[in-house]
Amino acid sequence: MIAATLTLCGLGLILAAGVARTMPRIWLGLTVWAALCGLYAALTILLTGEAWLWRGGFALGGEIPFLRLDGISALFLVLVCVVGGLGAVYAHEYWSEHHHPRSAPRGRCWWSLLTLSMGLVLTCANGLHFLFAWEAFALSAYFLITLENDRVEVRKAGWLYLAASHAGTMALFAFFSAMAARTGTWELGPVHDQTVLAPLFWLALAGFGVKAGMFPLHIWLPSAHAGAPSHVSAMMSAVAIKMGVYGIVRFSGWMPMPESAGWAMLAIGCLSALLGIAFALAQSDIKRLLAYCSVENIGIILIALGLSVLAVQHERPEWGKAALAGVFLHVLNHCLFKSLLFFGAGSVLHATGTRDMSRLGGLWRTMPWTAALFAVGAVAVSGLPPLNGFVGEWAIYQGLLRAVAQKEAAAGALPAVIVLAGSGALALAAFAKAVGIVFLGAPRSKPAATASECGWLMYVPMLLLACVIVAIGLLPGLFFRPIMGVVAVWAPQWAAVDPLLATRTLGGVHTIFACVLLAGGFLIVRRIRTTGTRRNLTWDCGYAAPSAHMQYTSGSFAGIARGWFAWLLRPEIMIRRVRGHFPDQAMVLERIPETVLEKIVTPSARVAGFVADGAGKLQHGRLHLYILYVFLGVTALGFMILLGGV
Amino acid sequence: MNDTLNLLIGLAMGLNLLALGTSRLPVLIRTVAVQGVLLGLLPLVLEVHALDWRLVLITLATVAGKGFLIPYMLTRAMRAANIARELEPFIGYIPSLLLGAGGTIAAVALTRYLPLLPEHTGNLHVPGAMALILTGFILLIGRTKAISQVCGYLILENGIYLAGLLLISSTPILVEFGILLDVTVGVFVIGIIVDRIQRAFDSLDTRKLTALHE
Amino acid sequence: MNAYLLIIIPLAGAVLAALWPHKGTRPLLLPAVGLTHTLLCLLLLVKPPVVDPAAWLAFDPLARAILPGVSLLFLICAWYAVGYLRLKEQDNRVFVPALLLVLGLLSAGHQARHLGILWIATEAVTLACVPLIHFSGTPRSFEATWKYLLVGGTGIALSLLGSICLGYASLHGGGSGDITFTALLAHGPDLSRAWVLTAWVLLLVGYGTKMGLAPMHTWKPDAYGESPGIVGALLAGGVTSVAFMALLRVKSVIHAAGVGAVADRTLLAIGLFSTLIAALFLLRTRDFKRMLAYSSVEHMGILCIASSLGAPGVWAALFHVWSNGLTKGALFLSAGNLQRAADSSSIDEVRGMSKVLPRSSLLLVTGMFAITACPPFGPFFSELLIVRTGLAAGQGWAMGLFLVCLLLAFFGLSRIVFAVVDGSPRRKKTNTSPFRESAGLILPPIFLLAASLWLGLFTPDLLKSAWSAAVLQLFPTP
Amino acid sequence: MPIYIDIVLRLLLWLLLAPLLPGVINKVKAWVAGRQGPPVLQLYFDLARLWRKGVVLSTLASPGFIIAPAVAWTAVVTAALLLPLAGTGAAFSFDGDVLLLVYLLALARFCTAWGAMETGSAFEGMGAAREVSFAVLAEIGIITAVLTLVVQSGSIALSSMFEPLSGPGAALLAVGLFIILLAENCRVPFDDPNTHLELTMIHEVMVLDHSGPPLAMILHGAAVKLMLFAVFLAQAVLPLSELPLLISVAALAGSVLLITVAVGLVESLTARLAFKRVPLLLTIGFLFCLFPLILTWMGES
Repeated sequence: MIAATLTLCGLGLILAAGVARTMPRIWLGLTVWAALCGLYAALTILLTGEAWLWRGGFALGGEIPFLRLDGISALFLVLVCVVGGLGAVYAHEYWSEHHHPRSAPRGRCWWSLLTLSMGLVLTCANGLHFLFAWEAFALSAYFLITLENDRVEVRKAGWLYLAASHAGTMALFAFFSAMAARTGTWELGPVHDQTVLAPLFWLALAGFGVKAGMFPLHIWLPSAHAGAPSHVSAMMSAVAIKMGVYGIVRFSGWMPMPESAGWAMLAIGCLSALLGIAFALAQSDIKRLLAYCSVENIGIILIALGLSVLAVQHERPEWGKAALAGVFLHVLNHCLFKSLLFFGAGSVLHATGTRDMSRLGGLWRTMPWTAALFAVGAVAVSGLPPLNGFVGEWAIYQGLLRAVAQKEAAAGALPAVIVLAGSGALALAAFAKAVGIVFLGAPRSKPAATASECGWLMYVPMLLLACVIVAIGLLPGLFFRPIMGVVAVWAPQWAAVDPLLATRTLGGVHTIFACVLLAGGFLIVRRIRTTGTRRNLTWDCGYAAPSAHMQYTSGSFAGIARGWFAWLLRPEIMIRRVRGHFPDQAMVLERIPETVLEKIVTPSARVAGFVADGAGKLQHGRLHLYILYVFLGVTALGFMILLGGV
Repeated sequence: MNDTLNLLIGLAMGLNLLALGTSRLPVLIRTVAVQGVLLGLLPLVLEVHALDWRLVLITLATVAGKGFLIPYMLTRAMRAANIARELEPFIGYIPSLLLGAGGTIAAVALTRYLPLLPEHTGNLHVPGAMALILTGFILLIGRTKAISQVCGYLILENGIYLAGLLLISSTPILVEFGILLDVTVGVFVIGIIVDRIQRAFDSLDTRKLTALHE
Repeated sequence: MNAYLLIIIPLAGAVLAALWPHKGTRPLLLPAVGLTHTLLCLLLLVKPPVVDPAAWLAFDPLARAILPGVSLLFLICAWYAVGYLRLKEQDNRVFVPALLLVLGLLSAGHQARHLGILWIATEAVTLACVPLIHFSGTPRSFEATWKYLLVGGTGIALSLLGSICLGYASLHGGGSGDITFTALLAHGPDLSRAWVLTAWVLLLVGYGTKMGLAPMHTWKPDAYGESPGIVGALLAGGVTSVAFMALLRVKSVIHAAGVGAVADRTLLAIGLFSTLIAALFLLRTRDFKRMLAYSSVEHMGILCIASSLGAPGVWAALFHVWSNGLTKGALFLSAGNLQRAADSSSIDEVRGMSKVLPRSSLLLVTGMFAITACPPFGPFFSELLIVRTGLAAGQGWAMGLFLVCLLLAFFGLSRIVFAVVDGSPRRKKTNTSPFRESAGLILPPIFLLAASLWLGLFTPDLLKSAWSAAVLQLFPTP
Repeated sequence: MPIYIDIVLRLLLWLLLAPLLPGVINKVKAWVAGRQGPPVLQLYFDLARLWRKGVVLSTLASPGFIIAPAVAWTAVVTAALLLPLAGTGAAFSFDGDVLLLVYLLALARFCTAWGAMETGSAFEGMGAAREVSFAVLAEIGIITAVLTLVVQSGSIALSSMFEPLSGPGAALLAVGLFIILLAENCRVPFDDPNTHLELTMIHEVMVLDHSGPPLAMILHGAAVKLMLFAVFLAQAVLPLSELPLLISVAALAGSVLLITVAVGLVESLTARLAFKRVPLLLTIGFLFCLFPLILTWMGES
């Protein structure tokens, strides 16, 4: 049954890729159909809890194909299918033939391939084929990011992504070949007994970490996610970086861990969470803000995963399981609200043509659907009850707090809790800013004033996502059961222990809260009906003529917190002050550089460039020196042999 | 121990110094030619007790090729380009000489590490070959006129030929001929290209040939 | 006998081509001869002949492991050449015979089992390539040829000296001076170590010059950059493979002489050095044909690294010879198309080719990904196998450096290729006639890429067995 | 006693008692200033009047402008219900409910900020920015206090978490929490509830444009929040859970009253802090919560 649905899914995607260029409608149908098939298969696995294995009868690249779909991969497959399907629907209007005659066909084709390759990454249980799928995934993502490759910044972002991703792939080359060299087979599976493999985990962490966008390795992420078309950004941010997480989760579950792995992941997680959200808060480009927020969420996931690894070392299922459940739930949650948010940002971009928040504002009037749905996403991503974001973080917090309560892994857990709290509050600030600046208040520019709501093809996907978000928030118990199944796949030795997460009570409280909310809302609205309302200018302490330019901008909103992180963000601000009695226009331009990239990576790349220049000088075109090189070659080798001692 | 042999090789090595020292291309070419003839005669001296037709053949071929054919071509090219002197070489004449001398000494010193067969012990084969090869390299590296470089290449070949004489008794004639043929053709081709370059750039100064670089 | 046929047929073809009266139809001889040659090769590949150990020229396992690939490459290049020469107004009375000559001498070089013959063939190939390189007849091409000739000549001279030293070493063990590899292998242990090592250094440098190992690679970018695409493909895929084959044969003797460890160390060193240098050059160069040359240097380095890893490494190296040859061929041919359409090969002048020549650009991009070890093309498998072998052999650091070099090379290659392909095309000069992507210029590279793909995904057992046999010939006692 | 009656009773308790606290504070301030001051029940009258009044909406405001206060109010009240009252325990209690409490308060903050951004007024945007930024430090402080309690009690449910620390730890924690209380409830020295017009306002400036019932909800919610913090502080430092039920409740009430008076005193004796200093004081509060955490950790293990 599973085999059948998965085959259907694969075939559907391949066909879709085939017809993508010419028949958009059929492509849409096929992609959605494939997504549904994949979703069905994944959900079956998640609910029944048993894995699906398949071995091919033929060799591909000298290896027998071996597919495995177990709880973990099924969970991630859910993400792929959800965003793969909804994104296709969204793109059908957002990146339509009419607006992008050149790139739309390509886009559809690569979309199907990307979805397919990610599905393969999740199912391949043979190192060689895993690398196939991994590269296919990386490349199709590249071509999606560079759909608008006539724009220079898009090309730059794309190349940066490609370079970073290839660096990661090289680490994976080393990782998988070392595994194969040590274990003698390309096939992947639990290898806990071979402790000699433990150091290899660092390679995996580096290789997958680049894709996951964990902090020092995230340099490619903001520009790529911001530059790509929004449905692609959604796919990248909600699903693609999760492939990196998948890799880390997968192999941390299968391999013997180095002693310090857990601590390292905790540390990296804290770093990513705090600094990621700090960057996000400072951005004034809404899509860059969302991109950096992904770095933060990856950090949260890593914190929890690191704690679970520690739990394995301490043999403490009661907090390990809580944290691990948090990992998987947060993976799912982040996928949901981040794709929702990127879709929302996309329709804003679609309607106003700008991503710069300080040119937006007051969009709720013209785009009520987008505004409301984006708000839901914002509340969820800030981890506020009663939505799914809180449920996930709640589980992670529980893992941490229990560790603290048992006075274990303190060095990791205590700072992690504080970092989580801080980043949570910063996330709230960031998204209060995003919603407030973009959708509330008065329009700051003409396009913002004259924007128009996106069509149903664009907001229905958002609506569906929002529904799931609310559902997880109100009925966490329902979703925790399968999640626990996934946890059991990662740590079978813990299957017996019940972490006693009070999810049902939490769900109950959430529901009561929601009911009271509805009641209260209803009450006050009726009350106001009776008392009556008057509309008037914003009072604004009596200022007579408030104008849109007097509003707080994204820069000023983030000012305080940005000041705290100035050591890292290094904002570049250009001010033209007001002068004279009848001053001409004043202005403030500010730019938040990607510090790691511009202050660390680029300079070191420049150094490499110098070295390359030096090397290039050797190719000066003067023949007699070329012959000298030959002579030197002889002497050098001769010395090598003489010194080699024979 | 074979005195005539060593005498000839010694002469060849002396010619090296002349080749390194001179700035006049005709002299250089003639030096190379003489050196070629000297080395060409070696087989006769070497295998004097077992003189047979194949040795004569090789000798004739070598002498003809190295002594007359190639020098003639080079002279023609030189005339066509009407240059007679190697001006501002990359490595000056005195340094070249010193290098050459030092190289020769080093060569003699180094050969002690290479075990020789009884029949070659005491002969100047290996040191001579090394010295010639070094000289060839010095000319190739140190001169800027195409013709001088070709001469350097020829001296290099001479050195290899000298080394090859170690095997003359054991390697089959066919191989010898093949090798000879290749070398000759190779130099022919070089000659042709020199000619073409002379036409394309109407000069034989290789410093002009630096259009291709990074 | 067949072994000789492989050599004679092309040579006869060359003579015929030289005498052929009509310019327009002369190129057709290329695919004709190439096809016969390839068929013969395949026949021998399927039914390996019994080899007389004393033979000087024979289709022995080693030749069987590589020659068919070279022949295939030649066939496809010949196919491309027909379409290519049709567009050219220059006379091809020299070009076509020279190509066939190269094929014949390549076959000779691959099959040579005698030190002297091997040298003669290699030198002859070098000379036969000269007219190919200055085919376009521009001053730049003459400069390239001059450098190719002198650097290559010096290298080849050194390899002759090396051969002599090896021969002399064989005389020590009471050898009769028989310098067929069989004989040398036979009394390997008696060879005089000092002479053997001297020989190894000289041969490594000499044949390394032909392969284009750094620092003897200097002729490569000039020659590849100035010569037509086909010639580049043949040099990179065929001529280098002869030199590599020579190194392998010699190396087996060195192993037999008991100093294999030293040889491996030097090979690994020079291989890593070449890969590193090539990667650095790739970061800098601004010309997409010179880029291919440096990429070729890099892959020669990879071959050396691989063959320094013992028997399994050599197996991987043979695999890589095939995958690299085919993929590089595709790159050269598509790059040739772009170059002729834009009549320049510098990324300062060539932009947005995806809008001018969509197919060739697509091929170039695909080929770029293929050559930088992106699955599922051939190089991915061979290089992954090399890394795995290296790690299994405990060369962790070397492999790390190797991967870093691959990464740098990828940066360089992708930078240049995307600069050429993306963006908006420059105004073309009016006088040049618009260049059409005819099937004859597009299908051959597609075919090569397909071959590389097929080689990677479904490596035929026939080839695997051929490579294993070759490894067995090189290392009789594993 | 069935659960829903329990819930209703607690709800009434919180809703009815909360508005007393601001009254008390004002009274204290009046006494210290030697004035007679408004009656203690003043807030009740205000709320009643506001509830009857009509609403003036900014032309820019969306329906969210009215919904947000409702959400905020609900969040605060729900949070209050999670908090145990001395011996009587809490309405609902489960592992990790403390996090729900903290995040419900965060939700309330989000809504207030939302309401502020609705009006497009420079003042209110400023207030929102400051509120959400300073809340970062406050929230870190709160979570640290919670960690201290967790370490102390070994439990992560509010109902069993309040096992006060001994001597110095308790004192430090008390100071820390008190500072955070002042900050979170926008009292002097962080903020001045008496004026709305100064550029240094944080919380009060966010509600400039609210009127009528929504404003009533905001004021009442603020009162509940104040009481919530007071109760939390009291239970965190005083060993109430050991005492018998009635006494403990009485003690709790007494201590809450005491805290309120203390707030009043601080308010009348100190001036408002220079705006730049606010983060500094908050950090000090955080440190005051951090030391007891370290103390307990060292002491216990």
